[in-house]
Amino acid sequence: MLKQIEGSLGVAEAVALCRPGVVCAYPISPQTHIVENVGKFVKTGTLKDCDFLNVESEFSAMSVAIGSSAGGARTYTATASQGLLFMVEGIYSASGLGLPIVMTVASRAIGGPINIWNDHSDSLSQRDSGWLQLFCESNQDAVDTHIMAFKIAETVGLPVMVCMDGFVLTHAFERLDIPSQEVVDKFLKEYEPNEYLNTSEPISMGAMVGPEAFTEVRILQQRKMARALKVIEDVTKEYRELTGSKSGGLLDCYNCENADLKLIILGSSVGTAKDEIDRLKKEGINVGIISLKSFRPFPYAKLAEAIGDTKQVICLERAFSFGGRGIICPEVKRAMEGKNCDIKTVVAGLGGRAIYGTTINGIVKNALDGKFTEEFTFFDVDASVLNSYTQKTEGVSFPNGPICQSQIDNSVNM
Amino acid sequence: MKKKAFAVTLDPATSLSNHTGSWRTLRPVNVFKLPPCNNQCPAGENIQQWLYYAGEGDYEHAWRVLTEENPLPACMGRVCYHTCEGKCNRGFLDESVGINSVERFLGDYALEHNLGFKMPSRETGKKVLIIGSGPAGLSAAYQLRRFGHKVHIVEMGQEPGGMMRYGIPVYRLPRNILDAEIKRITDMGVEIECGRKVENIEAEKKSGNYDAVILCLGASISTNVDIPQGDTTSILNALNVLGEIETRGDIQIARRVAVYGGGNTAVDVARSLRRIGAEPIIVYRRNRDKMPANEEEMDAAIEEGIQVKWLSTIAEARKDSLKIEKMVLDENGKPKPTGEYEELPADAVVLAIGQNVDTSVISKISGLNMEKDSVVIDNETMMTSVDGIFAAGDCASTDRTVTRAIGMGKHAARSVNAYLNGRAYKKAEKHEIAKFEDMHPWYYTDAPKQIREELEAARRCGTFDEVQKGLTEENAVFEARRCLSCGNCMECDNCYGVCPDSAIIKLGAGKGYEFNYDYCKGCGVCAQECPCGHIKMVPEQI
Amino acid sequence: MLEKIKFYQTGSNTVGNRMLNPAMRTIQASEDRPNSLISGHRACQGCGEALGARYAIDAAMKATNGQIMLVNATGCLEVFSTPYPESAWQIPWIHSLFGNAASVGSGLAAAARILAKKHGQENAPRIIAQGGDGGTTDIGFGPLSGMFERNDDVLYICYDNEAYMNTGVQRSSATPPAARTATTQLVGDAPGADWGKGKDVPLIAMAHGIPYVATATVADLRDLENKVTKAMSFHGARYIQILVPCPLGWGLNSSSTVTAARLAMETGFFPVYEAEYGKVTSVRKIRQKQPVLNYLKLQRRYAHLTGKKADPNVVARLQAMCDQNIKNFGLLDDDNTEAAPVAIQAFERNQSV
Amino acid sequence: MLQIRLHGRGGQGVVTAAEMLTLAAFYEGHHAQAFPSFGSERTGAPVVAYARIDDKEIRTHEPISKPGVVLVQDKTLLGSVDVFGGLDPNGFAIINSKDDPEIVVPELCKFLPKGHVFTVPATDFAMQKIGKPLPGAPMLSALAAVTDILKLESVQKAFQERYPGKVGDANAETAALAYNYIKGV
Repeated sequence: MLKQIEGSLGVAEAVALCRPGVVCAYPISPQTHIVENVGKFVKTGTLKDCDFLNVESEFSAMSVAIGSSAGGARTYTATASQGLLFMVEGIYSASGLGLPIVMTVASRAIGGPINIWNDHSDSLSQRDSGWLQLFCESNQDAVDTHIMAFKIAETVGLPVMVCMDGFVLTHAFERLDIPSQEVVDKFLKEYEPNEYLNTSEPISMGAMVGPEAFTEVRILQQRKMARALKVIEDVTKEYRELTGSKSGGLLDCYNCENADLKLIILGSSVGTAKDEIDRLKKEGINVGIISLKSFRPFPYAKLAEAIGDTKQVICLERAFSFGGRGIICPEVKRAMEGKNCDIKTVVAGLGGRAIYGTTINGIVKNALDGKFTEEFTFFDVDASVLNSYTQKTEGVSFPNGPICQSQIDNSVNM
Repeated sequence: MKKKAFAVTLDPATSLSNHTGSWRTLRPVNVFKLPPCNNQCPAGENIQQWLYYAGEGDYEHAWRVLTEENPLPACMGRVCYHTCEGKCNRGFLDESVGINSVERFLGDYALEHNLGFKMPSRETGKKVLIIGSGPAGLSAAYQLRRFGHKVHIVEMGQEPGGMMRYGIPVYRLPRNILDAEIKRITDMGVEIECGRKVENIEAEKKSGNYDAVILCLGASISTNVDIPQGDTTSILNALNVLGEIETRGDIQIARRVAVYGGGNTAVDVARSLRRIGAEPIIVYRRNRDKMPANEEEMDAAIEEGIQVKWLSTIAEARKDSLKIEKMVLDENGKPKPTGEYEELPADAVVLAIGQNVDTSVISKISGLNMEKDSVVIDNETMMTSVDGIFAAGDCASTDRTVTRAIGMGKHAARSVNAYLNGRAYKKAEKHEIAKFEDMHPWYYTDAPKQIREELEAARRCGTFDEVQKGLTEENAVFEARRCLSCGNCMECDNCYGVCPDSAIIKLGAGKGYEFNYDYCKGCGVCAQECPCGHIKMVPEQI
Repeated sequence: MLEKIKFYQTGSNTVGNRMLNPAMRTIQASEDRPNSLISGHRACQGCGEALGARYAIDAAMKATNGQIMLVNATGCLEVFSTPYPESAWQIPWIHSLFGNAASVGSGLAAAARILAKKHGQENAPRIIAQGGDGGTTDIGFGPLSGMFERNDDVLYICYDNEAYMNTGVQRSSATPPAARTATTQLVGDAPGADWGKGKDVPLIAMAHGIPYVATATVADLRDLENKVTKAMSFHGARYIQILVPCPLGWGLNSSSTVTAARLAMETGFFPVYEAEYGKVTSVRKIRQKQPVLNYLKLQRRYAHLTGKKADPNVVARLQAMCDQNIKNFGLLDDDNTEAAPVAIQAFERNQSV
Repeated sequence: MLQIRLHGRGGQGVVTAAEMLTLAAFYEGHHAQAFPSFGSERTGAPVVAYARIDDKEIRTHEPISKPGVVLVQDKTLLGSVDVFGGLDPNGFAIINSKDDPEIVVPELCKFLPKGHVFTVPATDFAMQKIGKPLPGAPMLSALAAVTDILKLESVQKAFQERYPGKVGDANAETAALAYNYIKGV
């Protein structure tokens, strides 16, 4: 059913349609509207047989989720940024125990300095947590992905993070197509755990495993991730057939036929980029966009296929690794191992700095003009802000425009 | 449940495959110790055992255990000086267990419910002659009968019982009780022939073709001392006085009577005389501490208004007074004369300074060794120097108490039984004694000793009614339950409960416990928390 | 008749006692006790925690006839009971983290309630979350307080052995003053743990106004079982702190576990009481009062207080601490069930001024 | 695609107005998108909200830097904030004021084609009908009157659906006042 509503409400409705047994929440912007609404559904009785817990911290939120999921209830929670980091110990525990929890991460920068606006440093910091990480490019995508996420998690036996850009999506008021309860019930059966705590068949969950079996335990976790690649595609296919939606999948290609350049983008900037790509097309510039939906598991083969024989790829990254480089780019290079393809990172949109069509336009032009001479470049830099400090303190000044790694390195050597 | 996660999820109780017993360097074992009461009892009663059943209310079972060693519990519950209580470990906690009172309760219970002894399962056809039907004789007869031997007792008195009848006053041992317990023995088929004195024991043995003889003729003659006296003063001896009171219920005697001696007999005499209206005064050479008489008895006597002249000997007896010489105790506590004299008004003197064995008959037995006035016996076999002739009781002992006599009678009987089967008798080995230090008193609940009701002193003087009453069932059970079960298991479940490894198996009521050495790590908590000191940690043989 | 005669040798101080009727015996006395924590676990010899856990959980199993699910914080109990491939638990059990047992308990309770509702069962299984003093009074304290505050239907049991034993005996906020731990060594002019530090979690629990709070020790099994049984008769958040001596950490003979716990009670060192809705309702009186020195003597962690070079003032301070407890909780006199106790640390801090 | 930027102060319902605007558009079968300028604004602080209306799916999520219409709910912002920055030279501006545009924003009147700058006493209308200074509904109806992209009824319906009962009706009436005020010009 079509509705003109806020993204957060859309997600809350999607979650409610999945009939979770337990939802726990600790407030942090920009995730608040989602859990506020789920809480409301529980209170009004729209969402039946569901326990909504207001806990005292994200650490507890994740822990409650672990308990309820281990207890055999379909479990949901949401967080962002610092909250996600406060959960981390539990996040690893949840994946280690194979608990199919679904959690929204309303992606937001990590402090300090404290910053409430959107980028991907929180979600990507959990790259190695053993969770599936699915990114959404629009609120419609978010609504559908949440519904699929429960099925994927429960099929694979691993928890899933649904990452949607904070504010940009969560607070955007848009037209959304919310599937009916009947459709969702048909798609998502009542949760039947592989194993859960119950008094008729006692088990001990969470044993201590020493060197004699730890490696094997890890291999089995990696195997679940391998299975997840297939499951994500199957579930997406089933969901699309059922609802006619275009959401989900491992990745999504736009204008990729014989494009001279391909941009790999995660999240809400994909939409902005698509519009800009269309404008560029009119200028005769042919650029493709690969919207990376599944960051974990990372679809190496699918991605290589999507890139095809394109010679130039830019990863638009909204987080990076201090002292290192990009986070997405190395993965793409792995995917393209041995193929003759130029892959680079362009960092933009950190801590809420808006990514405009013009930003995309600039990146494309610079790329095609071969202006990105290095693997790692900060694109949307305001040199004046930077210089206002470095000139005073060290007499160092940066030129306007993108700043690449060597410029940073050299500025130190002076 | 579908598929469980590998390694992270485990099945319940799988740890049982991990036998932690291999960690052990010490292993717990049960030790069975000899309770101090059992060890002390001259009759060798298994006190702890019968208290155990009494505490559970199984009085018959308790009585049966008791009478394994002692056929006269109702009597003993009254006249035994219960030195066992002096050794009771509970004494260190509050007050010793009232063993004697529970014994009397059981004895009386058995009489009320006409409990009888079982007849022997088979007759051996062997015949044993017992001279004397005092406690030793009756005990021996009873035990021999249980073995299935034929027993014939010859008693010179008119009625059976020996000193229990002619030495112990009625107010301590009502005769109906005595008669009933003797009858129970005769009901087993023991013959008692009264009013005959065996003059020639060897001849009697031959003529009656007895396979063995046990001498139980006691110490029936009062010791005499020679006191200078005017012929007018009357000097009597204790046994005659007691005997007369027993048979006639009264005795012609002056009002002011000096009882000379400090033993139990002296006290019995004094208290008896008090009851027939005399004013007895005990004259004794030493002081109260040195007095051999039982303390409780002495207290009772003083309560009844009997006076005592300590540190005094009778130098001379005049018509209506005695010349008393004061004594002092030397460093060894021996009385020494001082040469100081005083007058004590008295119309009569009763000598209660000891008893002797009547050697007139036994001295005729050829080759029978005697020492002073008692028969010499082998401590192990109780046999005299003459083959086939055994001895028990006062005639063969210097410790002349009823209980001791019963114990000796028992051993003599067992020895005779062995003798009749051509074996040499050996007394059973004694276990290590249970010491209070080995126990864990914290666990025992506080419980005051139950006191037996007594006839108030005022009323006692006019009557021979029994002074001490028995315990009610309630009190008796309570008292029995005060037993600490020293050194032996009382099934408190402590070991079973406190084992951090659940390595003790409970076998069920009355069956106790077993250590599960597969899992026992040897921590020793069970041993430390056992109230009774029944568990010991011993090094593993590695 | 016999029932009427109340005194039985050891009365109710021992585990069972053959003369008590079965109803009056502890669960540990019965041949078919649940043995929730079964043999073969890898706890040290004489482990008080292994003992306390079996005591408490068996009692809860009896009270709910088997409807118990356990959440275990990281720590000795978790490590020695479930090292792959063997579990010593006979009942549903889960371990997640060091600091989150209370929250996992809340979640599990919620799930149990919802599932029971779905499957039309009248009673959902009951949840017990448990951990050591480290996991409870320190790292897990936030989640614990949250669980209390929400009054979630979870019984939290803290097995208090007064230090981080699993990691090698480091000081926790439950470590008593002057005690040796690896992080409060017996060196310098104030050996052992500092005075006036630490927190009284039972009192903090009471301050949440939750239905039931109690302390107990492995030395008074009947008291412990009664408290667990009572705790299970309430719904909502409940807390029991059980003193479980650790032979390794305290420097006890492995056989002295129960004895040490008993002395902790009988000296007033560890007050044993229970409270409902924030108010003390009953206090376990001292049976045979003992000087604190008898307690210290058993433990090498107090070696510096019992040897020749011992500082009598420190012993005196510990004795004063015990006396203060006795006063605060009315551990000796009979009229003090209305006691409004204060954390002993307050007394210590006051002292050290 | 029509892009609208709304300026106001925290507490004046600027963000709500943007949402109501898209809701109204939604009723008329348009695709629409509204979003606030994100941040932790407090009451009284300058607030910006954005709205897009189009007839095909709106994919972009960039902030609006070149609006076709600017709504100023609080004219005290005029001095402090560059509310008309990036405004399309052929765009429209509507300011909450009872004074004439020439008095309120003389320069803008020169910059934009004649008849592209409007003022409407939205707060006055709101005070009349709602009793609170909530100029959202009248501003939207004014927009409807100016651009004809929406019907008055849609604006009214949006408020009535979102705030069923008195509040919604009051807003609807206020909206009518403003609509007619503009049309009357």
